[in-house]
Amino acid sequence: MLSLESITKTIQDWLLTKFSPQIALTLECVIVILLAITLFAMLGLVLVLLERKVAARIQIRLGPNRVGPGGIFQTAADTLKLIMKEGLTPDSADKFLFNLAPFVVMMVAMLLLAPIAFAKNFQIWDINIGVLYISSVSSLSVIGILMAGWASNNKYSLLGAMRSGAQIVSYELSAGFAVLTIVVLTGSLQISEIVAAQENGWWLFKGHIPVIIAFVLYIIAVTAETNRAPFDLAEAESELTAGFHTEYSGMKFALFFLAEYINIFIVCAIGATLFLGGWMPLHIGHWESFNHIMDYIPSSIWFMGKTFFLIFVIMWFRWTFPRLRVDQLLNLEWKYLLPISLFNLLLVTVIAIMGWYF
Amino acid sequence: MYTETEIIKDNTDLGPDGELVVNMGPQHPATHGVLHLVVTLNGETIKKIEPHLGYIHRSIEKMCESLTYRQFIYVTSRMDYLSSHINNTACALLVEKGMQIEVPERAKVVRTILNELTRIASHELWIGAMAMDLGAFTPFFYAFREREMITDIMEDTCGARLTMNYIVPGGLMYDIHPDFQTKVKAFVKQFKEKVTEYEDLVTGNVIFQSRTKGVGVLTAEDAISYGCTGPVARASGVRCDIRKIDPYDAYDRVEFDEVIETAGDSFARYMVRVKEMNQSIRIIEQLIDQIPEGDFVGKTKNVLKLAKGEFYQRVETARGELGVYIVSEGATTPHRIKFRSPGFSNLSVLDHIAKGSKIGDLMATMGTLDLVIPDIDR
Amino acid sequence: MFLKDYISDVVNGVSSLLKGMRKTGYYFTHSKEIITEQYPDNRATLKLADRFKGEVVMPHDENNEHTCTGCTACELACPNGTIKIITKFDITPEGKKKKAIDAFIYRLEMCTLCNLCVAACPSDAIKMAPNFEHSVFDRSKLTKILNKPGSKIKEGIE
Amino acid sequence: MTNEEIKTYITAHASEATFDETGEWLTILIESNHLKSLAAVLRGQPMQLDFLFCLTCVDFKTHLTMVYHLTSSSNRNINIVLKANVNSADPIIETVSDLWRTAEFLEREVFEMFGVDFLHHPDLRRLILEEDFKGFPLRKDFDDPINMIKL
Repeated sequence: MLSLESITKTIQDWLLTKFSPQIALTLECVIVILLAITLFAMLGLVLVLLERKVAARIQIRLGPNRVGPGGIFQTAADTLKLIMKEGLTPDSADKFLFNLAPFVVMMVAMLLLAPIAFAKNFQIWDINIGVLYISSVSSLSVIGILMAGWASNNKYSLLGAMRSGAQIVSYELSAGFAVLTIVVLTGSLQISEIVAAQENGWWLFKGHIPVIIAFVLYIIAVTAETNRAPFDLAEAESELTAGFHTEYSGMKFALFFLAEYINIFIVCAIGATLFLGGWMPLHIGHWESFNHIMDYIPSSIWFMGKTFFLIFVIMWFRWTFPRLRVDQLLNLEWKYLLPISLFNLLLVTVIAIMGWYF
Repeated sequence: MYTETEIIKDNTDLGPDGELVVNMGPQHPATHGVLHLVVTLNGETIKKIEPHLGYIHRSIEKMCESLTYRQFIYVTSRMDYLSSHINNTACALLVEKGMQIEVPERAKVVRTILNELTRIASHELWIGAMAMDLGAFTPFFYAFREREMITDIMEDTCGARLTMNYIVPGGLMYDIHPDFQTKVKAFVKQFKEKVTEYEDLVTGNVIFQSRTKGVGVLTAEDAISYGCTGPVARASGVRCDIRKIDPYDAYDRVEFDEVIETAGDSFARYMVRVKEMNQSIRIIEQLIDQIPEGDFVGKTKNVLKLAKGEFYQRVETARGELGVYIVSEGATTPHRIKFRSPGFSNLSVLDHIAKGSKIGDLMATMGTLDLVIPDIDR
Repeated sequence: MFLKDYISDVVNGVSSLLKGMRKTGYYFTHSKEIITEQYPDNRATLKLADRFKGEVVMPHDENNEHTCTGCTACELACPNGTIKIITKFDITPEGKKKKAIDAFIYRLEMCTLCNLCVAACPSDAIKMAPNFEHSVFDRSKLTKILNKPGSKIKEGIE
Repeated sequence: MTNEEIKTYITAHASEATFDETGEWLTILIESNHLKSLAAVLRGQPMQLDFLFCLTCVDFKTHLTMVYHLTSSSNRNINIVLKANVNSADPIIETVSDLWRTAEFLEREVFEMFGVDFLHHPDLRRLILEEDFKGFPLRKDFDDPINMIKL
């Protein structure tokens, strides 16, 4: 069967036969970079369209339906428009930081792509501290946002950036604790091992209630971390007009926009990997024939399906809930999510030590 | 004439004590129109709010001085455009009072129904816009779906969707549409089914409650002193419904409750409006089958002239008490006309109740004050 | 006691959120609830209310006759000077002079569609039409002459 | 309280007040320099007219008249119109914004539209008009150069 694994293997073998190992590695890097950028562009287009369609359906509207069949080229047209627009830089802005900020945000999003297992044996970098790498790199995105808010020299931007700083720093904690529960259960930080540990069942099902709680906490925390409604205080449209990216236009704005959606994809991919078994097919106990059918579905489709399901849930949140206030946001984290996740981690540790999970 | 804190010309300027001074509006997503608030902030906390008005001031009062008593009514539709029927009713009632014009029963009942439909439409729009201010986008569309039915009814009967100019001194401009009653009944039925959706999405939502409860508290004394009327004052426990105090049209023959809440916070104001919609439905249900046959407009002279003197008429719009004060010199045009608009007084209380709260609270407070800027500016 | 409140807070909060999600989820899965009207596409089936006040028109019958006597009642009734009537004197077959309209000038860009002119008209010569697509490239095109060229007043209208 | 009782009560406190009952509501006319003291009497016990629901000014060409519509929140059936004439050339009157807070904004509006100067007003600035606007728009002698109807 033609799987992603065999394609990569063929390419690598071919490269090694033609070139010396160093050059082959370099070429592989180039291919990976190109693929990553393509994936980014594609994801941006698809996710923005998806968001608009989901929003429209929830709001009893049709959504984009003019450009292309069912409006599928709408986001491509929008991108074209954004590329052609002039990227203004305000006079009194700190020009260097102002122009750097979108790229910082974008780079952080790109870095996070490295350890994600898209399919069976299809991973850019199977680093042995994968989870640690993710949680440390993802907290860097706040620097880009703060940079943008500060450099814009706009009060709304500044307020948005400050809110974002407080928010991301706080929610990093409970996201980290939620991730830790899986690390405790698996006993490894490596993504491939975490996935492998879920061969006979996803952690969400194997790990009893504590893992379900951790999953819910994770979803809430990453919604906050990606600045999505109901935690979109950094850009709170009705309060701060557009928050930290008020002054951005054209492609620089598009980069922020893209980074937001890439970040959603990444956190959902990580959520799918940790809690829903990554590319692992759905296996139920001893239903051998059922498990066998499930194995026929390619692993990349499993992975994407799970990720997009989580993305949909996050979008569902956005179009249902009102926004929290900034102090309530921090209250939620420090008075509810953090104590619960601490207690939950303790519980999971007990379960892991006693071996009570399936 | 301005002090230096008011209009911050350079964006990097700070207030006198180093506070952040933010110009909120005239183009801002949450000010719904061209309200300009100069907000002095200490971090996220509001220290002072100064409204700057006049961006949509058309000087309706001056315009009316050169319009006849038939003509000036159409301008008032453009004041509080969400309750244009009620504005028109106020003017028509004043002219009728000044000239002792007998209004047929049919016209009175139809006016009452239309006024209540307008009130529901206004509150529907408000509920959507208010939820949007707080970051929930979806209720807006659900609210507009029901509001659309009302505007359809208005379009059928009055020929316009927003600025109707259907009510004239003496009654109505023309008779109601033959489908009017069935359409209103269909609306009442659908509204009753769908109103629970707001409960699920907005009222019961824990985030919405925590955003509005205890936010922007207005005491009864302050509400009276600041001249607040309508749902804003009723949420603070002040009885001020003109429909009860000084019944006009057919309000004296229908049963309805004046909705009173005592908390005085944003959530109370929200609840007052939601409950008021149900009371409006109650009024409509009582009247819709009781529209008497007969003329829709009373006998009026061709040229309307008010006697020399002063006339005051108040009605309850969706936002509060609208007063029309006319000084007549006996001519065909008013000598001086003053509209006491509810929004103006309700806005004046904003600084008082939003001081010390967060920016997010300002949106909740401003949203529940239900400001319509043309009504404030006139 | 504190713990009990805390837990009930969490449970109530989450359940209220789930309630809202159920509602939006219902609409997400029920496409028949969509209310969008695709305006330029549904032009053929779009039916406006017959009373809709879109613009003032002057109906002419098949003989190119209207009923406007040029009494200027509408011009007086108009609150913002939208209507201007220019009259002329026709010579009737009997040799008498008769007042008739030369041009009924209607400036749509100033009109507030208040219906006062229609109400004031003693001979029902003008009415409101449910036309709403008024956009033109030049403002001067909004100034219209309502009586058609060569039209005349119907017999028997004074 | 009937109109007669109100009249005797007010005459006891402000002997120079005159009354006019031709309109819908009882109208009290008072000299502008006595307005504040009478307003304070009406605001206090036992009248308790704590709700100023309309404050405006009327230009009668010869003079300006300040008009205050008062009522009581506990008994909305008592409605009193308080009037005070001020001269057009130099209109000065005492503020009532310390008795009714709503007057603060309404007086600012009257200030810019009629040019009435309110003494002891806490914050008498323009609210609606631009800084450099000349004239008082709602006065009868004000003529707007751009008048759509007259064009």
